Amino acid sequence: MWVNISEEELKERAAVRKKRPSDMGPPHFEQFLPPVIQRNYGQWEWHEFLRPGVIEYRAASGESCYVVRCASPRLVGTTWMESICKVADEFADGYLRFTTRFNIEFNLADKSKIEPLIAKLESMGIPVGGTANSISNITHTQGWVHCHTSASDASGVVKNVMEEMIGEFKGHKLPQRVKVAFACCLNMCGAVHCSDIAILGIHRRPPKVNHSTLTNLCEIPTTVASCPTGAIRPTTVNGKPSVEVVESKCMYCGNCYTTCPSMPIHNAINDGISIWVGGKVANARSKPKFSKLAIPFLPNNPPKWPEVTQAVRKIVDVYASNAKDWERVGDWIDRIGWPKFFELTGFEFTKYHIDDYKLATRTMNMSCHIRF
Amino acid sequence: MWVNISEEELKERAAVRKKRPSDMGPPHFEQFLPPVIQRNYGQWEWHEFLRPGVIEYRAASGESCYVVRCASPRLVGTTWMESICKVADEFADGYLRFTTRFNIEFNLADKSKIEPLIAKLESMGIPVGGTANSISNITHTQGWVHCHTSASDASGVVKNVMEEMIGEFKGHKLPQRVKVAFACCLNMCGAVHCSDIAILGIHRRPPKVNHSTLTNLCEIPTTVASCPTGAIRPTTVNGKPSVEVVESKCMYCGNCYTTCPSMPIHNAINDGISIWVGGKVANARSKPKFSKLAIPFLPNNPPKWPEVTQAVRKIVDVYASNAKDWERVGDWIDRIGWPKFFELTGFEFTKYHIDDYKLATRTMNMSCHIRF
Amino acid sequence: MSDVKTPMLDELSGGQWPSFVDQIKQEAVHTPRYNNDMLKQLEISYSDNRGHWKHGGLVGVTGYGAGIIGRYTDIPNEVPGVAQFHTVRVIPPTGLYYTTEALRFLMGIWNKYGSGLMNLHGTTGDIIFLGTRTNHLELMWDELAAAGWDLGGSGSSNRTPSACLGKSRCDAACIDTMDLIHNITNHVMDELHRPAFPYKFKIKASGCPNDCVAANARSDLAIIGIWKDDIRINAAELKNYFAKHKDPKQGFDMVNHVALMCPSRCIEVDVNAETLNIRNGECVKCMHCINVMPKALHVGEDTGAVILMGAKAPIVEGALMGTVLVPFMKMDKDDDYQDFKDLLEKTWDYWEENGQNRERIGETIQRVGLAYFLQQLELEPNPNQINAPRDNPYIFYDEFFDEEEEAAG
Amino acid sequence: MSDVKTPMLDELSGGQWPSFVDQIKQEAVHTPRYNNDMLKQLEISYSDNRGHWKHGGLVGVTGYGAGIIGRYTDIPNEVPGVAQFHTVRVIPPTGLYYTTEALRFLMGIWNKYGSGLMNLHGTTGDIIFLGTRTNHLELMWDELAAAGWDLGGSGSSNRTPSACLGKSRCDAACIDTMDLIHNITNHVMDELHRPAFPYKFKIKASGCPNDCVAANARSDLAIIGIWKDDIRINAAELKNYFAKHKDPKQGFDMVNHVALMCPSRCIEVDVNAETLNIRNGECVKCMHCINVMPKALHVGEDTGAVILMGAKAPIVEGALMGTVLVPFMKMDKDDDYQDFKDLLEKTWDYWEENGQNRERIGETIQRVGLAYFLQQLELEPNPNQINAPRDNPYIFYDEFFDEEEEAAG
Ligand code: SRM
Ligand code: SRM
Ligand code: SRM
Ligand code: SRM
Ligand code: SF4
Ligand code: SF4
Ligand code: SF4
Ligand code: SF4
Ligand code: SF4
Ligand code: SF4
Ligand code: SF4
Ligand code: SF4
Repeated sequence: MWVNISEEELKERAAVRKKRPSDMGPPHFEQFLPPVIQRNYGQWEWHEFLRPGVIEYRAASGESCYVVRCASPRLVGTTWMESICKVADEFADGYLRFTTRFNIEFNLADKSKIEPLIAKLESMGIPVGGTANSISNITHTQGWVHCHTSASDASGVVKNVMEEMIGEFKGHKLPQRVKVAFACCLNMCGAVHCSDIAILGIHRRPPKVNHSTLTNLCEIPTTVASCPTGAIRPTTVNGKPSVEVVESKCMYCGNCYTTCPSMPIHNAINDGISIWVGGKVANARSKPKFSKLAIPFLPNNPPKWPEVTQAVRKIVDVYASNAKDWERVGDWIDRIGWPKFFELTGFEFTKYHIDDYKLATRTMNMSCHIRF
Repeated sequence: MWVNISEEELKERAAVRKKRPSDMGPPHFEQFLPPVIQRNYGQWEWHEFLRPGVIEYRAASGESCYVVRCASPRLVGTTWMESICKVADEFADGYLRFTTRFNIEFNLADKSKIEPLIAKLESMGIPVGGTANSISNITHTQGWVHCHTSASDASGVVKNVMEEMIGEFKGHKLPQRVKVAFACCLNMCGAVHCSDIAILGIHRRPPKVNHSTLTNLCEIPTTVASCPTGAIRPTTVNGKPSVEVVESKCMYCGNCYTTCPSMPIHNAINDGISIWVGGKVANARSKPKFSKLAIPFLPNNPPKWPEVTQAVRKIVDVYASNAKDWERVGDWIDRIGWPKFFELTGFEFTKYHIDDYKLATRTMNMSCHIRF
Repeated sequence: MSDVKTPMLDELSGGQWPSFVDQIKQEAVHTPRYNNDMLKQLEISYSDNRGHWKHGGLVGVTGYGAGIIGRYTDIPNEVPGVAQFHTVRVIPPTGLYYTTEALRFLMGIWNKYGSGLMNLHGTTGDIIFLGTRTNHLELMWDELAAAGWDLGGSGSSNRTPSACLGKSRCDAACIDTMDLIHNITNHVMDELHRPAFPYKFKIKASGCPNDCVAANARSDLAIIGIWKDDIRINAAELKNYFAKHKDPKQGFDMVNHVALMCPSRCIEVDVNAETLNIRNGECVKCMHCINVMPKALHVGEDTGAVILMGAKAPIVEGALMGTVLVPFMKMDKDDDYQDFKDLLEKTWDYWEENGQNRERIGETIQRVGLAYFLQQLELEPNPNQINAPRDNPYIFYDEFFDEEEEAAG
Repeated sequence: MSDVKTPMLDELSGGQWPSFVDQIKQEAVHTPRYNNDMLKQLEISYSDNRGHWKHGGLVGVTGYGAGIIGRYTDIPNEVPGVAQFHTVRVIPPTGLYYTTEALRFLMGIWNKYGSGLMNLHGTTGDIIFLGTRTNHLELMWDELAAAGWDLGGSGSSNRTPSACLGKSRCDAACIDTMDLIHNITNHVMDELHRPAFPYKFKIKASGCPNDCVAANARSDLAIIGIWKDDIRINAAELKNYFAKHKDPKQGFDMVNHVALMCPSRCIEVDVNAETLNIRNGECVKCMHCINVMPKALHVGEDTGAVILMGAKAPIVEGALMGTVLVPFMKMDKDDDYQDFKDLLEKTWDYWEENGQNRERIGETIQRVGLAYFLQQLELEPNPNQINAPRDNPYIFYDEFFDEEEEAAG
C-alpha cells in the first residue's frame, strides 16, 4: 500500500463501500461554463480570428467571448497542471477548457486580458496558437509511455515534430488547417486513419513465440482466437503444447500479445514508422477521406527521430507552397495528382503503395487520366 | 444441303481443302480507304459539325473530307445492304464505312454531294444524324433474334427507343452525347456496364431443371462447373442423377443453360428489363464510369415496350433540361446528386438500389454530404 | 529534479513545445515512487528501441467491468515502481470545460492514489489517470465516486461519449451537442460500465458537418448537426465581404475561395452586381462557404442531425467512416431525445443478437449489407445513404411472380 | 413479302428508324428457307415472352477452334428452317472501311451459304453472319478463305482486335490505331483461331482518351493514344474562340465550357486579356478542352499510348475498367510495335500459367494484386497506375532486417 490511509479509515471505507454510488455519469457541464458562456449559450452569431490562438465569438446579445488557446503536452503532471490552474484563476475567473486536440483554452469576457494572458503563458514556455490555418496539437496515443503493442514512442515523436512545427502552430501560415496525428500501432487509437499527415508506428515482423513460458502464461485456445487474421495455430514444441504463427498471414497487429505476454511483437531493428497523408474528417468541401500511404518505412531513431521530422517538414513545405487557399492536404493532392505529390516531395513510389487489400480494386487507376 | 453445288465441285473442293489458306488475318485496310483519306492519312487538323450527321475534316493539305452519317438497324439483310451499296456507288465512289456504333458513313471529297446524298438517304427512310451531342445508334446485342440466354429482345427494344428518340438522333439538342446501350442478359455483351443510359434484360428466377432430359443431354460435372457462383450441386431425383440449384446463390446469369439445355433460364412472367444510368467510357473530364441502377424492373411488354421507352424518355428529358453544356449524364448526376436524380425523374428509390456486392463499402455515403 | 540518469530523454527536455519529459521529471520529484522508475523504463525503451509494457490479469473496481486498463512492466526487477501501472479512465464533463476547483480535486485524487501523471485527455475523450497499482483502485474509487465523478468505458462496452463544444460557444452549432451527449451518457450508464457487447461501441456528436469531434471517422454512432432549409445570408455583412474581395490587400477572393470551392458548384457569385445566389436544393451542407464567410452566411433554422453508423480504425476489415443511416433526425430536447434513443436501442438489439465476437457495428453492416441492415432497424431506404446506386447486376430480387399461382389464377 | 403471319412484329415495321423486322422480311423473300421460320420463331418469342434458342454441340471449320457459334432452336418441329442457325464471325478490315465491291462479295457468300442476315457489326467488331447450317460451314469457308477473308475469334481465344478510325480521319489521333491493330491482328492469328487461354482476351486501340472504340471499358488489353508534352495552341484560332465567347448569340463560353470543366483545374482563362494558360504538368490528358475547341487546341507531339489491362463485363466478379499498367509506351511502327508485343507475350505467359479457368486477366490481377502482377511482368510501380496509395496498413513487408544476421554482424 503506497497510500497513507489509516487502518481505521480503511475499515470505515470497507463498511460504506456497498453503498458507494455508481452510474452517476459526468457532473453536469453547466457548472463549469464561464458566466459569459452561460449567458450566451446557443446565441453565438459569428467568430473571428483576432490573431493566431485568439478567437472572438460574438453573441446576439452583443457580448463577446475571447478565447485564448495554448499548447499542452497532453501527458501532463499535476505539478504543471497546478500552474495552469493558477493562470486560469488569475486571468479567467478560474475557468478553463480543453479542446478535442488537447489544447488548453481560456474563455475571457474581458478583451483587455488577452495580451497579459498571452504574455504570461509565453513566460511559462507555453506557445499560444493552434487556431485556423495552423498546425494544431497532434492527436496521439501512448507509445512507450504506456502501451504494450507500440512500435514507437508517441510523446517523443510528437515533441520533435511540434518543435519543428512551432512556427506553424503559432502562425496562420498555411493554406488551411493541417491536422497531424500519431498512433503507435495498427490499432490506430486516435485519428491516424483520417489525418492530413499521419505518423504510424509499425511492426514489420510477426510476434516471437516464447515456447518455454507460453504454456504457463497463456491459454492456447484464447491465444489462437486472439488473432484477427487466423495466423496463429496450435502446435507442439519439445513435447509441450504451444502455438506457431503463419508468417504470411500475420499483419503485425499485436492483438496476440495483448492476450498472451509470451508473444511479444516488438522487434527493435524492424519496428519503425510509416507516414500517411491526405486524410480528413471534416465534411467541408470534399467528403471525409482516409489517409494514404506516403512513406512505408522510416527507422525508429530516438530521441530525435530526425527522419520523421524531416519527412513531415517536407510535406508541410511542399503543401504550403503549392496548395490553394482553403485546400486541405488531401484536396490539394487530389487536384494535382499523386504522381506530382511524389515528384514534389521526392518520396519514392514503391510496390508497397499499391493497395492489395479488400477494396484495392477501387484504388486502381482505371482510366487514362495520367500526369507526366 | 441447302446450297446449290454440284457433286463435282464438292469433290474438287475437298481435294484442295488441305491447301486452303488459313490465318491470313484481315485484308489490309488501305485498299478500302477513299482516296481523299488515303492522301491525307494522319494529316487531319481539325473537324467541324456542319449540321447534325455531317462533319467536315480539314487536312494540312487544305483538302476536306465530308462525312455523312446515317442510321442502320445493325441487323441487316443483304437486300437492304445492296441498296446502301448503290448509294455509296452513286455518291461516294463506291466507298463506305461503319462506325463502332453500327452507323453507316459516307466520306465525300466533294462538298456539293452532301445535300443530294442526304436527300437520297431520307427518301429511303434512313435518318441522317448521330453526331456530336445527339443520341447515336444503340450499342446492342442479339436478344430473341439469336441468343439463348436473352431475357428480352434486343432489336425490338432498340427499334422502339430509337423511334422515340428520332429527334435526338437527328438533332444536336442535348447538353452532350448520350450513349445508349442494350444487353439482353447479365453477360452484358456490349456497353451496358458503362453507358449514359443502359437497358438491361434480366432474369429474376433461377433456371428450371428438367430432370427427365438432363441425364441424357448434359454431363453433370460440367453442368456443376458451369455455374460461376457455385449454385449448382449434384443430386439424385427419382433414383436418377441430376442437379439442383441453390436459389439463394443464383444470380440468374444463364451460364448453366449455355452448358446444359436442360436448364432453361427463361421465365416469361419474371423476365424483364432494368434501367441503368450515368456510365461513360470516354476519359473526357471525369474518368470512365460504370452505369448505376435507376430502375430495378420493368416488365417485358412486346412489341412496344412502352414502359421502357417512357423511362428512357424521362431520363433524356430531365437530363436535357437540367444538365450544363458538355456535361454527360453521369457527370450531371454526380453534380446534382442521386437524391435529386430520383426526385426529378420520379423513379422510386428502393432497397435494390443499395449495393450489397463485393465493393459495396465504397458506394455508401460515408459523409454528411446530404441533399434535401 | 529526479536523479535518474536519462541522457536520451534529456534531449527532449525544454524547447519551444512543452516537454512531456519535463512533466514526468516534475512528477518524479513530486511522486517519485512511480515516476523514477517510469523515467528509467522510458530511457531503457529509448535505448533498446522497444516498449516494455505488457498486459496481465483483468483489473477493475467492484460493480464495474470497465474503466481500468491493467498494465505491467516486462522488466519488474529493474523498475519495480511501475511493476503495476494501470490506467484509470474518468468521464469528463461533456464539452471539456472545467473550473480550477474541479481540476484540483481530480489532481488531488491522483496525487494521492496514483502517479500524478495524466492525459488531458485520451483520444476518446476520457480523463486518463496514468499509472496506479491494483490495491489502490477501490480506495481511489471510494473518493472519486463520493465526489460525483464516474469511471469511463473500456473493453466491449459503450465507450465514453463525446461532443464538440457546440452551442456553448460555436456559431455553427445546429444541435446542442453538449446537452445531448450529457443526456446520452447518463442513458448508457449500464452499457458503459458493464461490457456486454460484441465489441466496443463509441458515440460522438458534432454540432455541424465540420465535425470538430471527428465523429464521422471515429465513432460507431455519429450524431452530426445539419439543417434542411436554406443557408441564411446576412446582406450587410455580405457587402463587407464583397468590399474585401475588391481590395487586393485583403487576400480574400469571393470567386476562388467561395464559389469555385463549393463541392456541388451551387453558388453563383457576381462580383460586379455584388450578388451571391445559392441553389440550396443542390447544396450538400458541407459548411465551406459558411466557414469562409462566418459573418455573412449561417446554417439554416430547420436543424437536426444526420445519424451515421460504423466508423472505426482499420483492425480488422479496414478502416470505415460512418455511413449515413438517417439523413435527418430532429434532436428533440423536450422529448428527451427519444427518437435517437429508440434507434440506439434497436441498433444494440440487432447487434447484440447478430454481431460476431470482436465485430464492430460497421463491420456487421458490411457483412449483412446496408439494405438488409436498414430493414432490420426499420429504417427507410433513402438515396442520401449512398454515393451512388449499385453498378453490378447482382440483384437478389425477393419480389417476383409465382408461376404456379399466375398459371392457376 | 413473306406470307408468315407476324402481327406483333408488324407493329415494328416501317417507322422513322430503319426496322429490323423489315430487314428480316426482305430476306424472307430473298432467302425464305431460313427466314420464314426465323420470322415465325421471333413472332412466337414476342407472344410467349421468351427466347427460343439453345446451345448444342460444338461446331466449326477444320483447323480452327473459333469463329463459329453454334445455335439451335428449341422448337425445331415448328421452325425446321432454323433448326440449326449458327453464327459466323468474320474479321473486318481494321477501321471498318469497305468498298462496295468487298461488301458485295461478302453478301454474295452469305446469300449462297446462309440466311442473308448479318450484323454490321458485332459489338466486338466482327462481321457477323447470322444463321447457317453445320454442313455449309466448310463450303462457305472454302470460298471466304480463298478470297482472303478470315474468321474472327470466339471462345477462350484472343478475340478479333478492333480500333477506332484514328489517323485515317481524326485530328485527335495520337497513334495510328488502324496500322497497329492490323499488325497486332496478324500477330495473334494462332491465339485468335485456336482458343487455348483460360478465357477470352480482347484487344482494342483508341487513338486518344476519348476512346471511341471503348477500349478502356471493353478490352482486356487497351491501347489508348496519349501525349507527354504540352497541348498545342493555335493562337489565331484561339482568338476566334474568344470572339465567339464574346458574342452571346454563339452560345460559347470559354470560362464555363472550358476552364471550369477541366477536371484538374489547370486552365487559366482571362477573357479580357484573351489569354489561355494550361499548366500541362497538372493536365490529366482528358481531352475535354481539345474537344471543345478542336481548331485552337491540339494534342501534343510526343505521342505514345497508355496500356491498360483488365476491362470486362460483370460476370463474375463485377465489371472492371482497364487499369493502367504502362502510363506511356512509344508505339513504334518501324520497330514493328515490338515493345507492345513483348508485353503481350509476357502477359499471356503469366496468365496461361496462373489464370484460373474462366478467369479474365482483370480478375487475375485483382486476385494476385496489382503490385505483384506488375512484378511478374517486370513493370515498374508508377503512381499513375493508381488513384491513390493504400489507405490500410496491411503492408506485407518483404524487406526487413534479419535479426540473427544483425546480431552476428
Ligand atoms: C475547439 C474545437 C472543438 C472542441 O470541441 O474542442 C474546434 C473549434 C472550432 N473549429 Fe474545428 N475545432 C476543433 C477540432 C476540429 C476537428 C477535430 C480534430 O482536429 O481532431 C476537426 C476535423 C478534423 C479534420 O477535418 O481532419 C475540425 C474541423 C473544423 C473545420 C473544417 C476544416 C476544413 O476541412 O475546412 C472548421 C471550419 C474552418 O476551417 O473554418 C472548423 C472550425 C472551427 C471553429 C472556427 C468553429 C467555430 O465557429 O467555433 C472553432 C474554432 C476554430 C479554430 O480552432 O481554429 N473546425 N475542428 C477543436 C479544436 C482542436 C484544437 O485544439 O486544434
Ligand atoms: C466514328 C466514331 C469512331 C469510329 O471509329 O467509328 C467516333 C468519331 C468521333 N468521335 Fe467518338 N466516335 C465514335 C464512338 C465513340 C465512343 C464509343 C461508343 O459510342 O460506343 C465514345 C466513348 C463512349 C462513352 O464515353 O461512353 C466516343 C467518345 C467521344 C468523345 C468524348 C465524349 C465525352 O464524354 O465528352 C468525343 C469528344 C467530343 O465529344 O467532342 C468524341 C469525338 C469524336 C470525333 C469528333 C473525333 C474526331 O475528331 O474525329 C469523331 C466524330 C464525332 C461524332 O460522331 O460526333 N468521341 N466516341 C464512333 C462513332 C459512333 C457512332 O456512330 O455514334
Ligand atoms: C488511451 C487510448 C489512446 C490514447 O492515448 O488516448 C487508447 C488506448 C488503447 N487502445 Fe484504443 N485507445 C484510445 C482511443 C482509441 C480510438 C480513438 C477514439 O476513440 O476516438 C480508436 C480509433 C477509433 C475506433 O474506436 O475505431 C482506438 C482504437 C483501438 C483499437 C482498434 C479498434 C478497431 O476496431 O479497429 C484497439 C484494439 C482493440 O480494441 O483490441 C484499441 C486498443 C487499445 C488498448 C486498450 C490496447 C490494449 O489492449 O492495451 C490501449 C490501451 C493503452 C493504455 O495504455 O491504456 N484501440 N482507440 C484512447 C482512449 C482514451 C480515452 O478513453 O479517452
Ligand atoms: C455477338 C455478340 C453480341 C452482339 O450482338 O454483338 C456476343 C454474343 C455472345 N456473347 Fe458476348 N457477344 C459480343 C460481344 C461482347 C462484348 C462487347 C465487346 O467485345 O466489346 C462483351 C463485354 C466485354 C467483355 O468481353 O467483357 C461480351 C461479354 C460476354 C460475356 C461476359 C464475359 C465476362 O467476362 O463478363 C459472355 C459470357 C461468356 O463468355 O460465357 C458472353 C457470351 C456471349 C455468347 C457467346 C453467349 C453464348 O454462350 O451463347 C453470345 C453468343 C450470341 C450469339 O447468338 O452469337 N459475352 N460479349 C458480340 C460479339 C460479336 C463480335 O464478335 O463482334
Ligand atoms: S495505437 Fe496501439 S500501441 Fe498505441 S495506444 Fe493504441 S493500442 Fe496502444
Ligand atoms: S500480430 Fe496480429 S496478425 Fe500477427 S499473429 Fe499476432 S494477432 Fe495475428
Ligand atoms: S447479352 Fe446475354 S443474351 Fe444478349 S447476346 Fe450477350 S450473352 Fe446473349
Ligand atoms: S443462372 Fe448462373 S448463377 Fe444461376 S445456377 Fe445457372 S449458372 Fe449458376
Ligand atoms: S463541429 Fe461545428 S458546431 Fe461543433 S465546434 Fe465544430 S464548427 Fe462548431
Ligand atoms: S455549404 Fe458547401 S455545398 Fe452548400 S453552398 Fe456552401 S460550399 Fe456549397
Ligand atoms: S478515340 Fe480519339 S483518335 Fe480515335 S476516333 Fe475518337 S477522338 Fe479520334
Ligand atoms: S486535356 Fe483535360 S485535363 Fe488537360 S487541360 Fe484540357 S481539360 Fe484540363
